[in-house]
Amino acid sequence: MEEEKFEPKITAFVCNWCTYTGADLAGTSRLKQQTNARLIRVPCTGRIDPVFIIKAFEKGADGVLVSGCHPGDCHYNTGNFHARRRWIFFKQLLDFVGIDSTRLYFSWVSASEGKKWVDVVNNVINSVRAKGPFLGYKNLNKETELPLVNKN
Amino acid sequence: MKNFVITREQLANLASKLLGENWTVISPSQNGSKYLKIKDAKDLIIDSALKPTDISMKEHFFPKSETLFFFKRKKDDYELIDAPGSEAKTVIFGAKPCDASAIPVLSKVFNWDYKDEFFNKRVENTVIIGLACKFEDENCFCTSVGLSPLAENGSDIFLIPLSDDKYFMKPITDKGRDFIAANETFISEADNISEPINDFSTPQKRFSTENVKEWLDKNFESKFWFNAGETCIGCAQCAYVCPTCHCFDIVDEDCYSCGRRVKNWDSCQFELFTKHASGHNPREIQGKRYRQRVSHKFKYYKDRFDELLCTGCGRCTRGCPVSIDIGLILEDINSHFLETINVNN
Amino acid sequence: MNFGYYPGCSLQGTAKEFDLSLKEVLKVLDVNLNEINDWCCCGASSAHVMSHILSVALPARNLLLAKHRGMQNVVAPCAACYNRLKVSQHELKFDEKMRMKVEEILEEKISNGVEILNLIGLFQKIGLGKIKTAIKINLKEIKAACYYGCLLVRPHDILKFDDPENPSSMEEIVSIIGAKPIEWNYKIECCGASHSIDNTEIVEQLSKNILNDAIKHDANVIVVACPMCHSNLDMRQKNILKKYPQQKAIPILYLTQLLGLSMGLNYKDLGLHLHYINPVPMLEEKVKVEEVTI
Amino acid sequence: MKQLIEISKELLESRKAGYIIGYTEDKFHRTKPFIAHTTNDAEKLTFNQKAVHNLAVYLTRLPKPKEGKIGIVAKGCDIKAIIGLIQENQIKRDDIIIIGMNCNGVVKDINIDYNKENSQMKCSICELRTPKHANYIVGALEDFAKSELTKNILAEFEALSAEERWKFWEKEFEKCIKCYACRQACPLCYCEQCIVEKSMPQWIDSSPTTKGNFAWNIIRAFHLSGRCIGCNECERACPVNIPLSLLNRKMGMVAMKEFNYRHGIEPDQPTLIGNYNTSDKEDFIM
Amino acid sequence: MRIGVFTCHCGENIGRTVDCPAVSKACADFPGVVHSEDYKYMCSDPGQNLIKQAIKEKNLNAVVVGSCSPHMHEKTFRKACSDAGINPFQVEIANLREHCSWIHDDVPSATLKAIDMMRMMVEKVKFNGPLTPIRVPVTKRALVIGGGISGIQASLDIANAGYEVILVEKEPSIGGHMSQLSETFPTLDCSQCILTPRMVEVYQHSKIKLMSYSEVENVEGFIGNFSVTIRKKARSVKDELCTGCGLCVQKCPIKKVALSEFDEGLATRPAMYVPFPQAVPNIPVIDRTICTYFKNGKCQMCKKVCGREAIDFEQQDELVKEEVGSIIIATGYKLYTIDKKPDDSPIHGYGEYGYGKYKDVVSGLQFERIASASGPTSGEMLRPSDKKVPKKIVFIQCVGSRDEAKGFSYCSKICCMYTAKHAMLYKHKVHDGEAYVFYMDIRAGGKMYEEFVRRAIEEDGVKYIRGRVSRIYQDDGKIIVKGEDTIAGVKVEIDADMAVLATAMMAQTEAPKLAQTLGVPYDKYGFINEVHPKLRPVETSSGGIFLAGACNSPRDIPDSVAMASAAAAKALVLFGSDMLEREPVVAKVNEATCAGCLYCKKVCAYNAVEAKEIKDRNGNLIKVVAYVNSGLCQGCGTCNATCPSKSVELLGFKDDQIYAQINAFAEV
Repeated sequence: MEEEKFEPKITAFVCNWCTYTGADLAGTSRLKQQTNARLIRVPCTGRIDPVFIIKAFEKGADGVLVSGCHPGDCHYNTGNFHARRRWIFFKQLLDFVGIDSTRLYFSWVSASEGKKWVDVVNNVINSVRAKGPFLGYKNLNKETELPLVNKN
Repeated sequence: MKNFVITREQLANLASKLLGENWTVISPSQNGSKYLKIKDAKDLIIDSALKPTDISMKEHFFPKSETLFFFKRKKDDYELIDAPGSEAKTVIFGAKPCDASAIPVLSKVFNWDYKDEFFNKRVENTVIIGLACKFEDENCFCTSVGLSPLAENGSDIFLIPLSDDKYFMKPITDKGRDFIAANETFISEADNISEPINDFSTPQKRFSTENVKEWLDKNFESKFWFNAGETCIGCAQCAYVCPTCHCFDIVDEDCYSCGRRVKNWDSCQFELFTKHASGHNPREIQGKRYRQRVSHKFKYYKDRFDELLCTGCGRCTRGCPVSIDIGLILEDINSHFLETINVNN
Repeated sequence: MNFGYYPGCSLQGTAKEFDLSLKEVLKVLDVNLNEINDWCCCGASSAHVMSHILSVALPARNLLLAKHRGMQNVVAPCAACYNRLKVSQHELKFDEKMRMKVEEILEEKISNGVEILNLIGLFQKIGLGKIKTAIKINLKEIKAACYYGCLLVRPHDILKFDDPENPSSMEEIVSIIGAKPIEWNYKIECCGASHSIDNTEIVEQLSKNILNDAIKHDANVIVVACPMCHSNLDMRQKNILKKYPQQKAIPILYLTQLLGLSMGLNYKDLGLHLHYINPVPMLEEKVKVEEVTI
Repeated sequence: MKQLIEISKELLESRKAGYIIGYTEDKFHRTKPFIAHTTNDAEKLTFNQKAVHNLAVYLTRLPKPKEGKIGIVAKGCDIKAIIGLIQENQIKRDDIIIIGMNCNGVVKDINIDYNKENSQMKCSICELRTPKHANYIVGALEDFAKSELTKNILAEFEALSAEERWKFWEKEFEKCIKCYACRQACPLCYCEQCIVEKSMPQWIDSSPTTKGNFAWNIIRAFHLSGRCIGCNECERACPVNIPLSLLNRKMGMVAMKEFNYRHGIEPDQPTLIGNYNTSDKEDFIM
Repeated sequence: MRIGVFTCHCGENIGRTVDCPAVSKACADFPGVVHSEDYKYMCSDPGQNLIKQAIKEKNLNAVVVGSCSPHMHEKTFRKACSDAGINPFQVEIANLREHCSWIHDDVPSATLKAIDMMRMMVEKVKFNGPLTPIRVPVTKRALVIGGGISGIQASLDIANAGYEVILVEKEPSIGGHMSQLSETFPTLDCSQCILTPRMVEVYQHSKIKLMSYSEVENVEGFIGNFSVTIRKKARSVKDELCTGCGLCVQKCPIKKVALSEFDEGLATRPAMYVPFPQAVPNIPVIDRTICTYFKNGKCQMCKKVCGREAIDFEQQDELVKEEVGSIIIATGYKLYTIDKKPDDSPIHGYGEYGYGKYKDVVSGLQFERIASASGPTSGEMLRPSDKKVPKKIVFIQCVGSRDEAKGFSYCSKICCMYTAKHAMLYKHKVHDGEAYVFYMDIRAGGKMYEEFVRRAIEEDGVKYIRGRVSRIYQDDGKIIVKGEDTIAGVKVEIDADMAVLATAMMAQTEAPKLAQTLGVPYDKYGFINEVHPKLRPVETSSGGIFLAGACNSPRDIPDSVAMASAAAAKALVLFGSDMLEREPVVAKVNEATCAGCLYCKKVCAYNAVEAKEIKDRNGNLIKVVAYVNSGLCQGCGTCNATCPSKSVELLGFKDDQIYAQINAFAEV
């Protein structure tokens, strides 16, 4: 089977009030971006549990992006502050077990930062593409995967 | 019936030959953690004084996790796909009597109402070369459960050291005999030599399994269990390192387009093990769970299969984070039994 | 008690009496000063107008020397030195680039941490209570106008010492030793400071206003904690008196000298004879040499 | 141990304590956890350098006594766990009686007597040898052979490349058999339903495959972030010897470096997770 | 599960870059999908009808629409579906327009992405489950905290709409700062004259329960259902008996001890006093700290003279409980205290201005009293020290405002105007007097404001000097003001007779405490925060609690009144319906698995999580678990993510819903 160009899969967890709306703005202002990212909308970054991120990697995401309101702008006052504290631990934990930090990204994107959103998304996609597929986790899957012969 | 002798060197050669014929060759690991697949004959460990490995040998017949089958998701239903079973010819060198003897015990349950082909296939494909045991510590009690450092049960071939690098080689099963026949170039006959059994100290019996069983028959509700299990923190390491514990859990791991059904080790020591969906739990306290473990080994299994579900290897005690000693528990039960006798007379 | 000591040029020259009186007073309070050996100019005189980098590097060097001597704090009695040291320390702390430059010059890594004290700060550290116990002479007749000038309290963002517009720390000390600090309006007005040499006209005008306001609020002495202020109010007062015959004279004392007096030290040791405006007549009139019990 | 026994007897006698969680020694001189219900039981209580088990684990696992409070024998590590549990309102300080033990270090391998080699690193850096917050303090402080902190294992490990670290953990986690001994031995793992036991959705595969083991061990370390009190029991309990303390120590360092926080020091100290500071660092956020 | 999938072309908007028919075809093959179609405008009536029709024919129980952002039409489609009999929360939107067609050009890849997005939503919707909106009853009574002009206005508006109001004022009388003012800019009409009628109206209004000399002690509950505890401070006078004849006040012998709060300390008041003649209610209070009876049990003069035996020395503070549906905060401001240090910084306010040291340096409010006809000088322009007419007067603006070093960085907004007014009032009374104003900038935005300032300068000849004042000191009876004229670039020294400091407005000292009791956020100055500075300026982040006036930020009277009416309107909107309907996107605790660590409680920004004890039949405690008050929960889900055992879940964004989405993308 012939080598086809690697296109990374990016799962993005975004808060409803800032980043999701910011992405809407990017849309209404027709700001072009690459197609690799899929957004999962949650009310607040406070809702984003690290298990989401682990699961996304397990299921084959090559990169994960987490984005919400700037500190102080949280629609729920403090959700993103609690989230940020969680991430401080989680980021360094993943780094410690060798999931290199170029697989997981965090950003603050407000409802008015359509442009920033586009830049963030494109940057993430580009750097993950440059990194290549997340073999580390994909190999773990081999144990439990349907043997290739039986696939499709 | 012929006897044989084999040297350490010959064993190594044999191993490397088998590796050459891509057999799976297994031997206790350097660090004593488990029985390991070896890639190179020099990793072969034949040492009768070896302390039992942290984890028993059972994982090579009953793995900690085993895919039963895969399924693919169709629009309205699922398509099932068999999991590839292991066909590899396997030989285990230097199996402890307390490990080898567990296999026939397990076979009983795995061939009871339902025949576990995964297990049977592995047993079928494996030649177990047992090795007489010269190790003993306060946790061992093989003699109390009807075994001994020279117990041959479960082994296809049994080795008894003659000197540091020479072993008396005794075929036990046909499979063993065939194996020897197939590899006779590595083995020398030795009818003149007789079995060197006398220089083996056998640990003294610590309790009578009959007494224990009799007491168990009567004392299901005894408050003894409350105390016995009180400090147990319900971690299942005892069950997981045990050569005979065989509880497993079957779960489906689904993904969007395909998934698998998988069989994983489980243990009666977990609270969740008997917890009902309603939230009710018939074994709500650790004491009852501990009772289950002991009873299963020394009563239920006996009742059903006329076998003890314990080989006295002592692993559960060695590894217990809170140092619960099953040997001592059984001694207690034994003495309780004797008390009751005296009371009655 | 031990303190690092950075005298600076003035205290070796025009302000000798400042140095004298300080040491005398501290002797009584048994506090000793370890002078930074091989200290150099702090850059207050001209460096800071000639070369910025130099004006930061010079203090940095002195502070490093202090650190090497294991000093936690350095006393800079001269307000100008105090100011310069502080400002330099501040810049090095917050200006990454500058710090790297200076480190290059000094060929050494700079780490902040030496606390810089001015005269008043020093006494506050020693503890007003302790000073109180050393009082021998009653100064209740002395009506002192405490004059701060500019360098002691500004810029506030950097010095963080007292209220730049309405300081009061000197008054506290003065009243502790039993003298009466007066309410007046020129305690932080400009004395002309660095124009002392190049434009005496201005200095005399400004200083005159200060002197007069003090006199108007019937002070009989002006207390200062800065050589610059002192020279302008004391040395320049001579000409002022010449120019304006009706002008009354008023002696200018260093805070340390006033303290010295209250501790019963003799005039010579305190260098009172080194002033242009001789304070002795006033003192002989006002200071009753009687034991006080506090 | 006279004093310990005296106190315990008194507490049980007067029913001030319903039972006392402590240590005893069996006929093979193994020190093991022991629950004293009667004054006779109390006679069996003991404490020594093999009393390594963290007894706080029983506070959330044993049924409450019919009458009286729970008495517990506690060295520094146990105290930290107890305070941690109070901070997370699993227990109330008033419901327990703490018999604090002056601690002279504990063993690493319980089957060998204490010596320099068989000592735990946590003991050489312990700052709680005399327990705080205890109702009684028992025993004397003596010098003991500390294991030298010659090398900083953490730093050494972090010096490795991401790939090397990944390989390392892949190898370690591959061993995991999901017996959950780490969880059960942990005084701060008190959830009624562990996240790995939650299906619908099954966030963490229950199968002991390397993938599932990664998820399990990472999330466990995360759930203990800013909570682990560093007693090291998880590592000791692990039958396949996974260096779990490495993960927990790392998270401990983060808590210390970023927030200058240690769990289980003061009962009324606000917990790390569950609170926030507007100035928490965010240099990693775009 | 019987799911219907609908792909919208949005005219060309989606169709141009996403091959909608292809998407629709792909969706048809998703497990669980029994109907899939595409249409030009799903949001149009025919489009909606397609959905309703499909629901009926294929009896769907869940719907996914691929269209524009859910922020646009989620409500539309939910409505359509519930009309057709599906629970509205069984509907999910895939954002094919903003998040796909509009941001991509390449049709094939955009189409693939669109299919992914649809699959993710199809998977999610399988776990949605029906939700029913939360309905909570509304108590149609309002609590207004603060009896200044804002509080008065809000109370009257709500009361006039026919709903009960409880107006709580901590001082003995309502009226607030406005009652202290002499005349008001830009119209120069007498403050008292326009305020007093309002105060009386409040007093007489059948729907308003006025509680003066009282403070809010505690607040529980949530929007529509607050229960408030109010402390009625002991007046020592039975208000139901008192007629306000004032005899006791006249007879009180302790006349000269206490400075009058109302007159800003420029006059004294007796121990038994009414703050000012027009006070409402006109019922006196005994200042127990100075009353001789309370000090040494003597006197009782007031008791003797009171014909109605209204005096009650034994009276105690009394706690009153009130149930209300809405709360309006109108606690106003206080003046920045010039002579005191604002915090523990070494800087002491504006010591150099000699306020408090020189009698003739006064604050803005003090000048109001001097200028006021009801003031200590009965409106005569006399300076405090020697009661002489000041011939030269200096006004200094921005004392504490726009000054980070000594005060606050914000602008107090009203000072420019009232200083101009002061200068004018002065000139109108002292025709030959000179008035100087030191200012930084003149900020006179507002109807007739700039004109007003010009008038002061041009018609009344007030001299404006652009610059700061460095120091003020007294010199034989004169107030010497030293400053700088930055325009002329010269030092100025004015030997004035009097100086007036336009001191900053700052938040009430108790404001933060109150904010905490109410659970609403406040800024670093203690001003209470609005939810959104532009679009929701009178709402707090806590539902049902609104803001009016200077408690939110410095404001003048017209702004405060407008804001008060706005807040009242918000409250009335709430009272418009008997039941309050809220989206059921709230957290729910699984009590079976909850271990009661209450980390969820710690992270909840709305105090919606509380500890709940679970007991057995015999009342023995089994365990403590978390409990979510769905009335308070705003649905952020932070608790869900924080819970280690996932024992609390956010409905609408449950773990299994998100898991399904993750699954549906990455793994295929």
